[in-house]
Amino acid sequence: MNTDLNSKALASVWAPAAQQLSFRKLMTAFSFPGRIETMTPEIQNKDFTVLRMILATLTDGEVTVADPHHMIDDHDWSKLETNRETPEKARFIVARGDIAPMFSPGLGSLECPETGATIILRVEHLGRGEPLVLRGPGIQSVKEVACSGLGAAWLCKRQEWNGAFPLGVDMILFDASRVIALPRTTRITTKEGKSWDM
Amino acid sequence: MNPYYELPQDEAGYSFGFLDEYAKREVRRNILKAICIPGYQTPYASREMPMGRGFGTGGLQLTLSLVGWGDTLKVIDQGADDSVNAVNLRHFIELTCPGVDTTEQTREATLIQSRHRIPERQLTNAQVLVLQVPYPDPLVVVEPSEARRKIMHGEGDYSRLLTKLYEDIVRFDEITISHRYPTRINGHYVLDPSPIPRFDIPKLNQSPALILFGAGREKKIYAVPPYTNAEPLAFDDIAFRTEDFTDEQGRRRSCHRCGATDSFLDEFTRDDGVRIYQCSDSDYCNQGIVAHILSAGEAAL
Amino acid sequence: MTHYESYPRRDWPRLLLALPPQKVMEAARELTERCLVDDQALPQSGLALLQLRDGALAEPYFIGEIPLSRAHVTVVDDKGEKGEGAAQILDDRASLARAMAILDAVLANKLNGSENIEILLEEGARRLLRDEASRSVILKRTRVDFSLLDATGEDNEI
Amino acid sequence: MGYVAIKGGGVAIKGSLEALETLRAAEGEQGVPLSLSAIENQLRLLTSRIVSEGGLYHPRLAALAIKQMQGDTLEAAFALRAYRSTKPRLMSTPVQETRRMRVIRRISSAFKDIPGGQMLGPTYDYALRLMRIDLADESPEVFREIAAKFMADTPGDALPETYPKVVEALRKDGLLPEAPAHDIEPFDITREPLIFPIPRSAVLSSMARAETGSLLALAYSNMRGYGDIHPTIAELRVGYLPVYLPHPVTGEEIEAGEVLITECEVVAMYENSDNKSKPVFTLGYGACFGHNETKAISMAVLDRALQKGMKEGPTNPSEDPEFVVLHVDGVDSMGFANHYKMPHYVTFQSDMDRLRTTQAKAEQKRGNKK
Repeated sequence: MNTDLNSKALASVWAPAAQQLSFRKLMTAFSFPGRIETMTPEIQNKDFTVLRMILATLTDGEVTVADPHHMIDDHDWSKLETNRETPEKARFIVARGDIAPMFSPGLGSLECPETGATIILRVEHLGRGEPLVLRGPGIQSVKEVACSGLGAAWLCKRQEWNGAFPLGVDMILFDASRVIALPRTTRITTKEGKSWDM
Repeated sequence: MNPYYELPQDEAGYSFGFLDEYAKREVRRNILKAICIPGYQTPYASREMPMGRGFGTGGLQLTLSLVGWGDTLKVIDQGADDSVNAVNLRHFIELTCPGVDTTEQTREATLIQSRHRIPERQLTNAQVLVLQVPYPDPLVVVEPSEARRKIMHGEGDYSRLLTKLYEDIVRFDEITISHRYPTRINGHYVLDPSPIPRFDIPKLNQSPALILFGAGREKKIYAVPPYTNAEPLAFDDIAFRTEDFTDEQGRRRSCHRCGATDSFLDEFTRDDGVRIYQCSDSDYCNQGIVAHILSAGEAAL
Repeated sequence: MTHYESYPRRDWPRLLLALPPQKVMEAARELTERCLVDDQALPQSGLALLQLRDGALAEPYFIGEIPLSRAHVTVVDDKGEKGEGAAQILDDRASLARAMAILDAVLANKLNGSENIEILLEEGARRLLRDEASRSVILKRTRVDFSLLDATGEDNEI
Repeated sequence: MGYVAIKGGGVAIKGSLEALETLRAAEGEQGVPLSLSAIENQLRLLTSRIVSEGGLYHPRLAALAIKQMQGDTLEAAFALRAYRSTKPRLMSTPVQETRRMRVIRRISSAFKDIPGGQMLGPTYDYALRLMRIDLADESPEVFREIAAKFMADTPGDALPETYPKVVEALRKDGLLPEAPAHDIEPFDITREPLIFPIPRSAVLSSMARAETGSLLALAYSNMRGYGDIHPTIAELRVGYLPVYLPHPVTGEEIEAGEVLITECEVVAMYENSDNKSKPVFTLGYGACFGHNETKAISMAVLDRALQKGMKEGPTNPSEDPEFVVLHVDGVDSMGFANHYKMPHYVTFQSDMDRLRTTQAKAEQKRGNKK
């Protein structure tokens, strides 16, 4: 493999090769809920943020994005060529984990559960903080992952939204360099075995 | 066309992975949703590929959206790397994805595209298996309307499919489904596992590797995530059974080439009329022979 | 925005497309030697969905795709005059679209060199006229004359 | 050993491709390779089929596909479709109005006196299907004279390029329902998956790139009695549609080029719909790239049949959108028919296992009975 060519092709979050790599990390994260994936450390320039990488990989003019907490700047909006939408209708929602959700995302329908939203949630730190205990597809028995900066309100709401499978929302949690994914099938409890059902 | 028009020769040429980036992004979004809703057939705008619908275009679109530098790809058809269709697909991927390595060894592959078989060697959680699917919906046999099938799937209502299986038993005293055996994923959706033999169905259950299914003509993507339950539909009194490879004396037949007694076997009739059996998975068979030679060598020392 | 008097800007691409593309490319190349050309957007070649309105219920629908190339440039001529131009053509050569965008900029803004392009337009018009004439002949020679049929029905045999 | 039936695929594929190429050039010493321009012009109706079934108006690429695929229409349309997958989508055009079409043929079987008149244009309708043996040995000189001769003596003034649409006149007379132009975003079948029920725009798009013979067969089933459309052609037109796009700088409409299309509206009997409004005729619409009248008429008949099926529920296959749309695409259906040629050793092995088990059980039962 030509390493020069390789590093050049990976130099920008907008480059197809970088998005392919980033997608594979996201796919691994969704396949193994709770597994921490480091997003493209190959990209070292200032262009790189995890959020930009996720959005560049998954969104374009064919989908809609909601940004209730104003985390995407104007320049990125124009580069992404995607469509702004309210959190109620958007296919992707970008939000902060430390602010309680004040909206009801789309959960899909019985016929088309895939239209349930993907929520991309910024947390403070993955691998440090409150331990979450995960069970479900993609997890051999139990998986523990620590996370800080994720309000309990999010986990309560998530439980409510995902109450009637196949309807529900899928989540990507990200910090400064890493992600984990929580598909709607993942059941979350605390270390003490408490669920988030309230 | 304008009489002065000339086809551009220098402005032609294909990009990495053949598909344009928008097409790949759409496939990728649907792969993630398919993983999040195990067994659900996610609709997508399948693109035309330069080989026929039915020749693995669904699997190919998945592979082209997944593959990148650093991947090692294996392409098999009927278990073999050099089946005509596998050769053709591998050639196309090599042509459009420069820098991607290919292999014939299951062990070395990061990405495996297959038609009709799951490799015998257990896959690892660092591998992804892509299966080509001709008919994605197991409910087609009992309900022709897709709109109604989607509701049945959503409600997890498979009573008519079970009735169909039961009628089979009454008529033939045996479930007659030979391959594409309807399988329930994570306790909800029943999927068509593509035309793999029943022999391969147990490999879906709690598989360490992600398994993706692509139906190009029917424009569907679905998945069995790693470590997920996959149960073939069956009844308490009539169990699900895999293909029977025992001979008249009740012994498990073996591969005439490598001697394996735990693999799915192809049946051949020799010129002299004698029926012989051989592993359908060519890499498994070759590895078996290599192991024999090695152990024979050790014994001789 | 000043328009060339004899042919409106909306007809320029049609007139230029009636010419052998080498002529358009050559004219653009000559201009590029004297002018500064800056791409406002990268010249692109791809496809466009063609949207029509159906004749029964007046609903829009897509009949299929067409090849499309487009370019958008700014040109500064050797006298320092500046102008913007663009082209979108039903063709798969982005290079041709770019050449036509340069001609568009020069003509629309009467930059230095626009006279030569006017000559090209004239030539394009002549060629176009020939094509149109052949279609007109088809119509004229195949028109069914019902009034004639009514008056002298028997004479209207082949 | 020699029992590995599937070994050696790569070598065979290479040989097969070379055999194909050899047959393409089998004329030998007298052979002259076909020029793309000859295919595009002399086989213009074949080229027309490919641009419409391929879903891409690119007659030169269509000609290349015809040459490469040795005249197989399904394969050629297929090549054009695959080519599309590699090209980025730059835009969807604003709505183009077909009354701006520069016609070369325009007829109506509903009225003889349509505004602007009827022009037969180029048609085989009244050509006798007798073999013209003189074409077997055509001299190039005479061949090149044909067009010039036709153009030579044309009396009188030029006729207008564009003509009003016949249905618009019928509407003015109150014979057709009003159809106010509504600009709902049409369905894009190349991107959005078809989930039934689908909007009419998806049905029209699917039929516009359908295989001609498949459309004809389904439309014919309706005409023969599995349906009751009984159409009359209000207007059939063939011509060049100018495509207008907004100029990126000024925004004004600019012609980007033109596209040859065939368009047809059929009038069908009125419906005894609700009692409130007055009864009017109903319409079916068909259109496709290129010059292909059989396809446009078939599509118009099916459109009318499907409108009925969507409203009242289908009573015949030609009225069922799912049945029609999913079975008229040439590329889909030929791909699937051909895939049966691929190896199915594993599944067949599995089939044999089931049959043998069932046979054994049946035998056992018979034995028990005895």
